[in-house]
Amino acid sequence: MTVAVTLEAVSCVFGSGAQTVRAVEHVDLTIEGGEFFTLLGPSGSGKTTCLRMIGGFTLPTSGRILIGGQDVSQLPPYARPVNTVFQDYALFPHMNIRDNVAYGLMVKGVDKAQRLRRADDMLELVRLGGVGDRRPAQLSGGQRQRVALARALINEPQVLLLDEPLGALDLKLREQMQTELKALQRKLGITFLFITHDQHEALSMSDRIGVFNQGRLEQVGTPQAIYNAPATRFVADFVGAANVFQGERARQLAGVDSVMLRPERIQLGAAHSARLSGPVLDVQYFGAFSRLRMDWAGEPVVVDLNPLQLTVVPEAGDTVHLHWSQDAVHALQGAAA
Amino acid sequence: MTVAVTLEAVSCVFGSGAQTVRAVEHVDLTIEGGEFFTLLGPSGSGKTTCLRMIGGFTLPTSGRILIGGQDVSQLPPYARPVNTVFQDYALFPHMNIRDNVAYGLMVKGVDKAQRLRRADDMLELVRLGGVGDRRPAQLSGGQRQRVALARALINEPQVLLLDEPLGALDLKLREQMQTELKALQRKLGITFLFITHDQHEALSMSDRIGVFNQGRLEQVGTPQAIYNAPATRFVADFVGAANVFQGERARQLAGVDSVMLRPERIQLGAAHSARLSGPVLDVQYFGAFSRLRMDWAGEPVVVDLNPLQLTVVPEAGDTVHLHWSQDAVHALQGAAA
Amino acid sequence: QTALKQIGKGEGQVDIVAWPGYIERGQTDKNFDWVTEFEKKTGCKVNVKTAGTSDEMVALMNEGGFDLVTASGDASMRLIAGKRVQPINVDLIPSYKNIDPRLQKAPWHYANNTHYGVPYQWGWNVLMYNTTVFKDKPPTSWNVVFEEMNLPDGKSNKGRVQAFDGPIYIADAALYLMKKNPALGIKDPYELNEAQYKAALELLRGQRKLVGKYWHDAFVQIDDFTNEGVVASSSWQFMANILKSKNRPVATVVPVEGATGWADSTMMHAEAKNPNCAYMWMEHSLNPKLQGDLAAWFGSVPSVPAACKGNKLLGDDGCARQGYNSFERISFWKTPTTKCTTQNNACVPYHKWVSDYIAVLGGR
Amino acid sequence: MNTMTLPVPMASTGGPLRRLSDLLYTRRGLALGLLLVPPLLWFGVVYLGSLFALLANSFFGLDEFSGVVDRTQLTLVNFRDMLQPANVDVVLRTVAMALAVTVACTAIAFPIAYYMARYARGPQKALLYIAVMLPLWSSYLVRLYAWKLLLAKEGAISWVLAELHLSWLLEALLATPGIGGNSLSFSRLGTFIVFVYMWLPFMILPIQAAIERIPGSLLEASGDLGAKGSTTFWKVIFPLAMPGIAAGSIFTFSFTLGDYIIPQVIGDSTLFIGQVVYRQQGVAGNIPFAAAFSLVPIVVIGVYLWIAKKLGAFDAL
Amino acid sequence: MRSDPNKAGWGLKAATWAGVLFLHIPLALIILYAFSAEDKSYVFPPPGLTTQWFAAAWARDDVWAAIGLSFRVALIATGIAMVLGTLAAAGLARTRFFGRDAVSLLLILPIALPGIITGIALRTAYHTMEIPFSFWTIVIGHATFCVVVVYNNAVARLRRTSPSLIEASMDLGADTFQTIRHVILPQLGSALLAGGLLAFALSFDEVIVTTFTAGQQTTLPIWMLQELIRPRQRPVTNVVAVVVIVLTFIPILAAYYLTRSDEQPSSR
Ligand SMILES: Nc1ncnc2c1ncn2[C@@H]1O[C@H](COP(=O)(O)OP(=O)(O)OP(=O)(O)O)[C@@H](O)[C@H]1O
Ligand SMILES: Nc1ncnc2c1ncn2[C@@H]1O[C@H](COP(=O)(O)OP(=O)(O)OP(=O)(O)O)[C@@H](O)[C@H]1O
Ligand SMILES: [Mg+2]
Ligand SMILES: [Mg+2]
Repeated sequence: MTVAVTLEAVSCVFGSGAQTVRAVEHVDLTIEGGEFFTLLGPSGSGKTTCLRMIGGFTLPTSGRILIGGQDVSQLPPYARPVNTVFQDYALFPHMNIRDNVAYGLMVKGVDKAQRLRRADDMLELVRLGGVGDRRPAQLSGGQRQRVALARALINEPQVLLLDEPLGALDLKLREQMQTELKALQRKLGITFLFITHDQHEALSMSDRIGVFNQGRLEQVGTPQAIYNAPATRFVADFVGAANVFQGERARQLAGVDSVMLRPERIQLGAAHSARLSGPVLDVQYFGAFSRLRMDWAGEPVVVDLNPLQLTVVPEAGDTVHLHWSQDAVHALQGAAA
Repeated sequence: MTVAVTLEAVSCVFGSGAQTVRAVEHVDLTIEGGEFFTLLGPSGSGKTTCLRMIGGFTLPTSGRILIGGQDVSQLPPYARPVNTVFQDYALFPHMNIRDNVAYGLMVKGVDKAQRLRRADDMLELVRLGGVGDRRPAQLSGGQRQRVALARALINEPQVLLLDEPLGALDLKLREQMQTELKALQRKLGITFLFITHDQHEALSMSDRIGVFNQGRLEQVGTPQAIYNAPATRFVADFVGAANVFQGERARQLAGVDSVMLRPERIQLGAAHSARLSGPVLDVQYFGAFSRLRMDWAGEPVVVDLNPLQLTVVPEAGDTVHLHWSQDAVHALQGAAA
Repeated sequence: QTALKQIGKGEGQVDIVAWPGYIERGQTDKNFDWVTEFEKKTGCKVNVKTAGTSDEMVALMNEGGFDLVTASGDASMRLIAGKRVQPINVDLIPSYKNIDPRLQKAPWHYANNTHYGVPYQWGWNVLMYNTTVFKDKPPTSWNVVFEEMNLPDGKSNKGRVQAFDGPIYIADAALYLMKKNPALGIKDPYELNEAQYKAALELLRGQRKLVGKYWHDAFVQIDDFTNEGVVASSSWQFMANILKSKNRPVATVVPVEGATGWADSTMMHAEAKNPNCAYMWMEHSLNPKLQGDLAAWFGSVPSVPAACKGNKLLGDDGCARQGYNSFERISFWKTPTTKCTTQNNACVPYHKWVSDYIAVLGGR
Repeated sequence: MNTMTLPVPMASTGGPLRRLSDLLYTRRGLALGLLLVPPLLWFGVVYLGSLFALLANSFFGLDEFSGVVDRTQLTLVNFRDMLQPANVDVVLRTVAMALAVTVACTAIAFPIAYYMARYARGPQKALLYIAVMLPLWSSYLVRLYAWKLLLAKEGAISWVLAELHLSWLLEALLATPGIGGNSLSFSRLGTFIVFVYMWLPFMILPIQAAIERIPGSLLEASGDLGAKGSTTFWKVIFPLAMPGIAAGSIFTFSFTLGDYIIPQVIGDSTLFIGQVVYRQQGVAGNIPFAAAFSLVPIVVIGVYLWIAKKLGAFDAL
Repeated sequence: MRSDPNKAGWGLKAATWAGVLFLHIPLALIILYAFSAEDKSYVFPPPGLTTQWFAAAWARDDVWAAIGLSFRVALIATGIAMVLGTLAAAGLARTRFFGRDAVSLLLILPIALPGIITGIALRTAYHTMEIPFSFWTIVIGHATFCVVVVYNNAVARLRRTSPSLIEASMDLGADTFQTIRHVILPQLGSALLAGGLLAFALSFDEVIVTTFTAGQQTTLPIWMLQELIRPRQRPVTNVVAVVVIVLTFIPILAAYYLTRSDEQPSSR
């Protein structure tokens, strides 16, 4: 497989003096061709800045950016073989949908008949045939999102950059678009670099995930690796629900300084051979599962109960006995707070 | 228990002629005192309009609204014993946080020292002691949300109306605020009328849920009832993932016209005694579970696989055998498309 | 309407429409103040509204709200015909007898055997020229502004001459034609029949090609002579006086064709609210000190001959310099009407002058 | 808005003010009416009334000798006079000037507005803002006379050009028929320059506001899709700034159409609409003709506003 | 090739600063000639420099009278414009009703139609109604074209103010009037102030409409006009202009900072 994007020790610093913001710090990253790569991280962690440097909208303070092996660090956006789907879609309000999609071809000088035909094809691809004559303001959020996609894809970029493209959508619509987006990526085989702060989205769509925290890449890996074997406490906490224990308790459970245990890996069972027992603090219903919190001598332990396992869900105050297989316990690096 | 809010055949129509929008149609609803009641529904289904009629910002076209037994249908907002947390928080940008919170007392004429003291108490309650002197613009999203809450609660409303109060927050912050909000409601015992389009949020927080669709209430019930025994196909689909089968297949499964089967109630098992068998279409990883789609003679069946049950997740093309207990199959009303 | 029979007590104020600079209260130069003393003496406060053209004065008087106006000849007859002004009882103005006899019953304020105004000042529209350009050959004819020619400095006059930006200037053209083309039979530059009028317009259209910009207000013309290389133009003595005081090389001459001129009268509005103060002002306006000072200030000629002597500001030769002795050579402004004695009542009326002059300026 | 009227609500407790508030709240049509009545009275009665009085006057005649308006009979003579070639010239000349000034103002204002909106930050932005506003606050007349001095034959501009040995340039320009003249201040070019100068700030500010409203992501999207700066400018920025341009052009166009002072001081003495109207009414006292003539700019502006509205100018004013 | 997309090109910078220069050369000249020793005509370069005109201007009552009148007119016209403009903005900002466009067009008309037309129309109306010229005839003219400035500022602010602020206020128990006092006016405050400043400036420097509605009164611009047509101490007009420039510096700056938040780019 070829390498699509390489970041070499890339940093980006905004402002100076007291107002210096180190938005991205010394990031090394390689994205393979054809990969669906997701940058996941909380608000303000530097995801957008990273993406903007690849797109060429922000220049890195130091480091190199390579696309398809070519150093593009100092190229303007229009000279880079990447395209972007913006978070607010950035559709041109004064053009109709077809012209929006055909924009990239127009600036390349493709003749009118041909570019409009290709724009219509592209709209078909994103299942929006027939809206070509409307204006962006006349479309719903999900439709706009797809127009933005079509507009970016018509240029046949080596890499497609997507900055929280689903952030503005309803949950239900969002789930639907996730599926569509993933299917489209498979079909076209283009490298997608996707940004989100929603771990479900990241886990379900990506080939690999890079977790950002405070301008740094904390971990890069497959969804399984990130979820089951988080490198740090931050990753463990951020990607899904987690019981993280440190110090004495961790040593008691696994003989290390810091461990993580996913709530769905814990089962309720008989009192004998239980790894932990204690009273229930509260139970929350989530439909597909119920989340129980047990009191372990002052620290809560979260357990997700699958409806298949239990017909009667315990209530607050009941004593429960927790079981898990030893491989469910994962040791975390360091004792990072 | 007393009745907090009653809607009697309430409708709301906007515009006229060709542009008529029937935002809310003939809604009957009773909300008990002290309840956490959620209105759940897709975008544009009439949730906000319904809430605005209770708050007094929109007058119903027909029907009556009672709060604490008193007909308030024609009262202006300032004369109703309810308060609202707005989706965009609507904090007054020209006042500091303390004055924002004390606003309701100020217009009532409570003297300055007293109202500022009570505002500070209220800020303590939402864990924001110490930010009273700041301006709204200097707070983060989650903090603003809590200020809006404090400001609405200081008036000691009979009912608190919340219009997607968590919509603007990050997923992680949002989960945290859900817990806080629920705890606060328990502590104060005030009736909460909450709007969301996120079924997880609705299921985990509410005492009862009313599901809106196209201006009508499709179903009212506890989270368990809504999730496990949805009345209509719309509710089944909207609240969580669902396999809905109709016609021949439904009759085959349960002898009725339309059935629903939740994906997490299905298990993989041996070929003998399997209820259904078929090849795997694809598998999506979600961390806490994997979602498998099996091909049942042209129609997909979604199965959520708990990591406890399986160590090896099947791959696309593998044949799988589905098992479920008969009580997992739920008959739906009618054959609504 | 009949004239006032006697002057009563002053009303406390008087509203006057006047040419700019006609009524000074020492605000710009302490030496030139003929209002303060009057106000002190009579208790009538003087309010002045200035008007830039005769037409504007007529318009202001038609609208009303004023007591007096210093109307030029082209405005005065219109005011009388429009019944905007009332007869004046000259017996109530003791100084009237001191007025230059040539003016006492001048046709621009005396009609139907009735006085409608009190002469104030008069002046001429001289030819002002640049003495460094003309050197020892001062122009003697208006042809330097009407015909394309080389001036004594060897360069064409094109773009270096100016004409007045007002329809009344058609009369200047007629005056020039009266001499240049006697065959036209022009007797009075303000009374032109269709053919004569056409000839005047034709001349003006030719002049349009020579004139870069027409002069409209006095100080812009002063600038134009200073900065814009304008070397000859019809002008008022006023501008010449100022330019000379700044040591600019200009001089004035009344060409062989004669000149047009203006003679202003103070007239009283038909519905004047302050008639007593108005009469007091008219009497005051004739005192030699005021007349002399004003002549010095404005470059005009007093209507009271006594003012020509012994006025410090004007100097003893002031009156002569400003045209006192050329009264006969001046064709005073009056309003052109269809009724005219010299052309059998077939003259082109003023409103045609207005629109045609606009056309001339527009190059048509 | 929900403007239906409902039975008077059950009174909430409180004083008369509160009851009035209740009434206003439940009857929003009433509240709207109360808000709009004063401005509508002012504009409907004072302003429109005046315009109608003007219109009515255009049908009166004038006694030519005394200059008194004859209100006893109606006539169309003013409209006939308006069609005289000289007057048609004036209209065409003025409209051409207004268009030229508008185009020039747009061309000069755009870079300034663009720079202010997209690049200037902090104190530099404030400085530019003041720089644009300051001329508006200094007397229009004094600035006009300052221009006379700048443009004069022996004025500052020719002085500078002479020092730079570029006088030939100016002479070539002034020799151009139609715009040239004896000196800049005696030429239509001079009038044009001063018009452009005077109205420039009125063009800069709305364009700047319009450009500031363009989301940055649109420009980035354009670049991302392969457009170079100039393409982005013509395909994205310019069309989206159009409402601002249209709004600014309402000022430049209308001010040029009506001004009578600038062409009086600077120019070649050919008249513009404003001057003709001014002279006919203020100088000649021919109010009926002035009224009729002032319908010309009203019609021209009406057409112009109609076009501008299509371009969305009113939202950007 | 390092081309930082966040830096302006030199061509743009040059065009910008050239434009600014164009706007300011005449102002420089005005300042220069406030010190000119020549009092009756302007020559370039000025023959000498003096500060006597500042004293001369100070001593002239007519300057003070004109400034006083202009100030009072501008103050009252701005006041009226602020009331009418705010009412109109409140009525039109968020409503849709038949004739709404006509109303907003009507508000824009006095500034969109040349001033001379407003002036003549008002003068004709005064004349027809036999209203004599007075302080108020000027004020009416000025207020008419000032309304739109206030209206534009107010309506822009109202459109950018979340309507839920008003609802929140009522929800918390404030009636219509309390909401106006505690929420709407504070929100509008700076926009109104900025609009008012602009209206004041417009009125203070208005000459065309005033010419037709002033009768015998002399506002500052009319005084300037008279003074420029028949000057004795020509630089005095420059002195007055310079003083006005200096005095207005602060309000402009204030207006800028007050409305700045409205100008921030907003994403749609
Ligand atoms: N142009 C800029 N100038 C100054 N600071 C900036 C700029 N752009 C971003 N930052 C800062 O850099 C940090 C990283 O911002 P960035 O937008 O990359 O975060 P993000 O991970 O995309 O967050 P979000 O999920 O909220 O979009 C933030 O602290 C932000 O405030
Ligand atoms: N003021 C209004 N005028 C006209 N139509 C309106 C108005 N307010 C709401 N509607 C329409 O009424 C319908 C219901 O809107 P409502 O805001 O109640 O939906 P919602 O369930 O809150 O949706 P969302 O989740 O997007 O907030 C929508 O079709 C909407 O367009
Ligand atoms: Mg981001
Ligand atoms: Mg809603």
